[in-house]
Amino acid sequence: DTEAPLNSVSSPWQSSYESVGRSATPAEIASWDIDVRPDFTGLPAGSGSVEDGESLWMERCASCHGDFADSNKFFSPLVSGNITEADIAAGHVASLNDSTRVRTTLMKVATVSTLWDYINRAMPWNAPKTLSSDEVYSLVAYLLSLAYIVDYDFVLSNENIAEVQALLPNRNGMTQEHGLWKVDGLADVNNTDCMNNCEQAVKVESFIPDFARNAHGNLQQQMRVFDPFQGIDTTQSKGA
Amino acid sequence: DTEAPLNSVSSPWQSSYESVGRSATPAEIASWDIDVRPDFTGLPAGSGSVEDGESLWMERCASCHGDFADSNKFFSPLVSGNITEADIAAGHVASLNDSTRVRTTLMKVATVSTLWDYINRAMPWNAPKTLSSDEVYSLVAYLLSLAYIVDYDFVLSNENIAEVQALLPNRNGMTQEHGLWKVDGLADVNNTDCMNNCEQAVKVESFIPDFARNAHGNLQQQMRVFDPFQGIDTTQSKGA
Amino acid sequence: MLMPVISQQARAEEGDPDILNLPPWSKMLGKSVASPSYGQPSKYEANIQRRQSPGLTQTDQASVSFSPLQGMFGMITASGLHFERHHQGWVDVDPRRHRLMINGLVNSPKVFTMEDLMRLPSVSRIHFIECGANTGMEWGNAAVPTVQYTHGMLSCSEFTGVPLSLLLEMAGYDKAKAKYILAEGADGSAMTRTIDLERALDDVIVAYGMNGEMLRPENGYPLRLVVPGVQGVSSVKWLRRIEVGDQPYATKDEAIHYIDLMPDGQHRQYTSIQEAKSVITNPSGGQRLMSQGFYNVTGLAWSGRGTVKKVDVSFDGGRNWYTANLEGAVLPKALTRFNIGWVWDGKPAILQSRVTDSTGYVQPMKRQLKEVRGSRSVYHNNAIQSWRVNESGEVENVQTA
Amino acid sequence: MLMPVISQQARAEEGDPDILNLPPWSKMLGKSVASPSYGQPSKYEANIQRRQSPGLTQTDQASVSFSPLQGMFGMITASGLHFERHHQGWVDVDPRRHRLMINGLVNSPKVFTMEDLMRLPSVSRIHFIECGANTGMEWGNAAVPTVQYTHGMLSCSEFTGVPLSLLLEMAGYDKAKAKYILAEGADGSAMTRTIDLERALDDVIVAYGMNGEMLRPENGYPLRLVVPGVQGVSSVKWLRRIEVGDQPYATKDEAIHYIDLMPDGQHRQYTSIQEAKSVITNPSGGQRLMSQGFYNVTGLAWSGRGTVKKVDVSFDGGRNWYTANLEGAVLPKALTRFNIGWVWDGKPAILQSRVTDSTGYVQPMKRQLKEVRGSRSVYHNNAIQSWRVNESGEVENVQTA
Ligand code: HEC
Ligand code: HEC
Ligand SMILES: [Ca+2]
Ligand SMILES: [Ca+2]
Ligand SMILES: [Ca+2]
Ligand SMILES: [Ca+2]
Ligand SMILES: [Ca+2]
Ligand SMILES: [Ca+2]
Ligand SMILES: [Co+2]
Ligand SMILES: [Co+2]
Repeated sequence: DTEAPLNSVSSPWQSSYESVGRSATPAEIASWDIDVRPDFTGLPAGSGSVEDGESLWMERCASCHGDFADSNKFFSPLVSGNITEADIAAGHVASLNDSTRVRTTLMKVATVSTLWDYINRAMPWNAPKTLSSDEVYSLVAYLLSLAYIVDYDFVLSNENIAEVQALLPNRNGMTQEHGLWKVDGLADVNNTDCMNNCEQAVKVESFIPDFARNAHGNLQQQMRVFDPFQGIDTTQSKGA
Repeated sequence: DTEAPLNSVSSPWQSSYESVGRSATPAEIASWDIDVRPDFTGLPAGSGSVEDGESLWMERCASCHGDFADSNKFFSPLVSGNITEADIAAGHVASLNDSTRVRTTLMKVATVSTLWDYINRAMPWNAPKTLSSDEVYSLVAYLLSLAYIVDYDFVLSNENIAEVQALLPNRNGMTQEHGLWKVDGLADVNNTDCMNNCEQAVKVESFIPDFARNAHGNLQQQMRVFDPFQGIDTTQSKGA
Repeated sequence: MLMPVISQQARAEEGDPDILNLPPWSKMLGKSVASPSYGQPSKYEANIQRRQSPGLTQTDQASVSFSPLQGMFGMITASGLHFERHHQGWVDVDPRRHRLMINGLVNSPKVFTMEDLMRLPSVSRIHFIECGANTGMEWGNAAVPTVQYTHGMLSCSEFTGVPLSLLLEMAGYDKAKAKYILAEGADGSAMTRTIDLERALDDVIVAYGMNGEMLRPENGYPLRLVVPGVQGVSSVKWLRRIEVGDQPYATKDEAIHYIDLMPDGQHRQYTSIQEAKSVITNPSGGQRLMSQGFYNVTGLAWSGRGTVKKVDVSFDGGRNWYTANLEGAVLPKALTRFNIGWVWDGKPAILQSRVTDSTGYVQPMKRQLKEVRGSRSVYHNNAIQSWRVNESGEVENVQTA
Repeated sequence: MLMPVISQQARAEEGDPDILNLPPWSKMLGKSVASPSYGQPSKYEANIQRRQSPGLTQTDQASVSFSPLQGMFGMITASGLHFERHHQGWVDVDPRRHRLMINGLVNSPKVFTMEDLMRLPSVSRIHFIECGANTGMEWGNAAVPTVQYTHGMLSCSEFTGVPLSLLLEMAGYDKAKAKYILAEGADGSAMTRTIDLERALDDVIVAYGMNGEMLRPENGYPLRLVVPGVQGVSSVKWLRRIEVGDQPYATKDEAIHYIDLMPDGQHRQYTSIQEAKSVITNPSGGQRLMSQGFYNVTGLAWSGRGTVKKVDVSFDGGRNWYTANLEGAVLPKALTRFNIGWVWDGKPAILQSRVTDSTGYVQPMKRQLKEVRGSRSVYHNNAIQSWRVNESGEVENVQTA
């Protein structure tokens, strides 16, 4: 859209850069090409049981995510019981509509590949990329079992993972019908640039709660020491 | 020329800034308005002898500039004997044309106010703005005497400084006839943007001398550690 | 009671002691050049730094540090104040060991060293980076006290690097099949994001330079993607790999996060563009106007779809609007600084800014945004920000109905 | 012998060990956000810093530190790498005690605190600052080894501040009599320079902001003048006073220095404009091309009289020229980054760049400059720079006949 990244130039050497860099070897690609797509492209063959997943989880994951993946000490809960059989049938988690409920990973995720891919690339958080493929299968299986998507005796593998995808509670929960992906997509919210007498009654409906006044520390120490707008000493109460 | 510093805007408050800041008091202006112009506007009344200047010089200036202001330990010499009586008569220092001679302050300066103003505002270097007006008069007088512009028994004052100006050896040595002051001034050097077969014989006439290769330190340590253009190890001799 | 401003204190009869008595720095020899050889801000600027929002994240490595917009100027972000968002901490990559791989639907998969990349044709352009979650804490209510926390996941830098289009051409991407690319980082999180091929071929930069020097470690040293106009997470840091594909990848940060919960319970996925947005940075929450009279009201505006066309400012909560000055060069997908004069009469006031971009899009009011998207989104809150000035001159973060 | 490039070393049969064995940063948890809270460059960038030129000056406080142009990108100078030129050292001014006075031919002499100045309408613009003595060591012969020392008294920043014209209006300058202003610093040297009133009313900024934060102490914190297009010494640092007058002031740094000795023995005084100039920053002196093949040749161009219109590059010492790309926004009195592709065939080559500005002025060859101005000037050397690449790939600073 904006400006062409390269201008037209007069140098005869301009496009002679093909020799820079080199071909990647198959072993190199194998070492780095770890992504797993929703259609399971990239998924290595292998398998892992819920049972193995459980013991691995206790060893390598539970300290941060809790024994049942329901802790929010390090991160919001991965699983927490807000998923119903009706959700699994519909492919849409109804409790996402309930603003009083915490939204867990398993409530939101629409593609099981996402879990496999992410655990494989990034977990455990303090030692990423140390799990074998089979270990990743077993951990995904364990998480699925905690959310009652599979039974305790389930063994997840590259062969049956597509069947599990078909059970994922929020598998129909995503839409890509919006104008925010493509540069020329259509905006969904509109305003006008009215200049005069635009709002009839201006009413403040939300203030920062008093307890939050000093919750980010003394704001006076977060502003320049000289300034037409000096920082408020929030260790003092309002208007003091 | 370029862009107006302020756009036209629609705010009714745009130019209501007159109240910002405040008037300076006479005492404040007196404290800071220290500049002395070539026409001696700004020069305080007072006087100082060469003799007083000499002892003050020894005390406060000689350590850096040398007893006769001819040292270049801290700075190029202020005075060094390249000024002739003919120069004083002509108002133009001929030896400035001699590229083998060092160009001293007193050879170049065209306005005696410049010396007064500068010593008053900035010297001694490590304790600026500690001299009285009379002390500045005496120091200027001493420098003038070192360059044989005034005699040893001279007393410089606001009353006779204009006469000294008329003796300044390089008083006619400046020209303002050039295009580099005004934005729309005319350039004095021209080139063309010839694109092909422009130079017939390309000859290198000046290389960095070999002794200067490592004179700025090892250049390898002044370039990025990874780069298509790596730094040369100049502790090694050329081409090694 | 209003605290007196310094210029009033200084109005002694004879004059200001700081003028009448020369300050020490006017009477001394100062410090040497190149000390320090890499310069630092004045010690009097120590309050202006990046900060976390307590309680926002449970860890310090999967967290955010916000830029102190209330203390910044112009459109360029000093690199030392560039906001941070990491998912698994920032890493100190050895540039001599760093590689970029291009694989997938390409004729010839490629590997580049940093030297290789720096040999290639490069571009330099100024762009903003805004986290998709910027202002996310404010979807429901006014929640955080200053513009640092409401809008500080925002920065703008001059980036230098190789156009991604060039690298894709060199690898010979499959012009018939290719539809998407995946960008992947070399840090622990191996951050991955899907990018539309059309966008990848447009103005995306594989960048190593930022504001005249190499990227800072927290910002992806020695290599990051810069995807102009799009939520910051796509501008993958410590970039190690680009894969060309024919389907989106639905990785964790585009399938579990950076999705927008709509009122009907569906999540919008692949919401990417940072739509036009603006905010007044001075005065702003946590500041106090020290006296009545004239002030320069200043702020930032930007649009992920193009350039800023106009910024209007209101002082009465959106009833009446005045068009502000736009400073300097107004560049595509870059921050634009605006300024407008205002006289505070000591009465309560509500300050707002509203940008119109080159597509004609006008920054929405919060209620307009909520009407369409509800209130449980986290990302893409580009609503008009309100700052309320009360009688004592204190400025507070508020939301109007 | 050419040293092998890293990418060739890495061509093992199976692959590069740095790809086959994951680096530590891919397998660990990284560091926290806001540590440090004010960011710093990578430890691998330690070679890129400001340096003095040994022997150029007798003291460290009346001296210069040069910007490492050979390691920089784009047009913005990272503030930590901004060149320095002090005459009496840099000082750490307490901004709460700093004042600006306007006096002389004005209706109402004025005093402003920093708070006052920051209340006023402000502008933000990107401009270069070049010392009048930049490249001065090269008037006679090739003298210094790298572009840091030949051209490093040069920087470009986004400045924010009050238009000087506004302050002059507020003080009510005498429209009939006023012809010049004097700008004065608050440091020991109380640096003073005369500026033409016409220019002072044009685009001069009384600046406090630089690249998004306050000025750095070495660059005049908290206040400096920015006189775009003019030798840097006019952009008085630690600015404390502006006097309006009807005659030039002939202060030390415009009557004893910053004057140009012409062949006839006269000195040109008040030579102020930095005329159009350009330099290739990579490759440049002290670097070595590690192998034959394609390179991005890059550099900077600027003009004190307006904008860069075109930059031509020669690889054969000025016989044939090719027009380079100009990057990003091309702004008035700002640096402009140029790039051009080149294939080195292993033979000796002489690289040059030549800028044409918006007035049609073409950067001169050294001999053209000398024909008019002789060889004993110090200031305003804007001649075409030559870098010679020899068979071993070493690049040297040379001057052609
Ligand atoms: C040392 C703490 C720690 C350990 C151990 C750990 N995790 Fe995590 N985990 C985290 C944090 C923190 C995040 C969030 C990272 C982010 O913000 O991107 C996370 C995120 C996740 C997520 C993504 C959740 C979402 O909604 O984005 C999954 C799935 C996960 N962890 C699974 C595991 C598994 C499986 C293990 C063991 C193999 C494990 N974790 C070990 C701390 C930990
Ligand atoms: C501690 C060292 C030191 C002392 C003491 C000192 N000077 Fe200087 N002087 C310098 C330096 C260094 C410069 C150059 C400053 C610059 O580069 O702007 C200088 C510059 C000058 C100049 C300007 C010369 C020119 O050509 O620009 C004059 C005149 C001068 N000094 C006079 C004096 C007098 C009179 C005194 C005593 C009252 C004095 N100096 C004491 C170090 C000193
Ligand atoms: Ca893949
Ligand atoms: Ca005066
Ligand atoms: Ca996240
Ligand atoms: Ca403008
Ligand atoms: Ca000097
Ligand atoms: Ca361009
Ligand atoms: Co983010
Ligand atoms: Co200078």
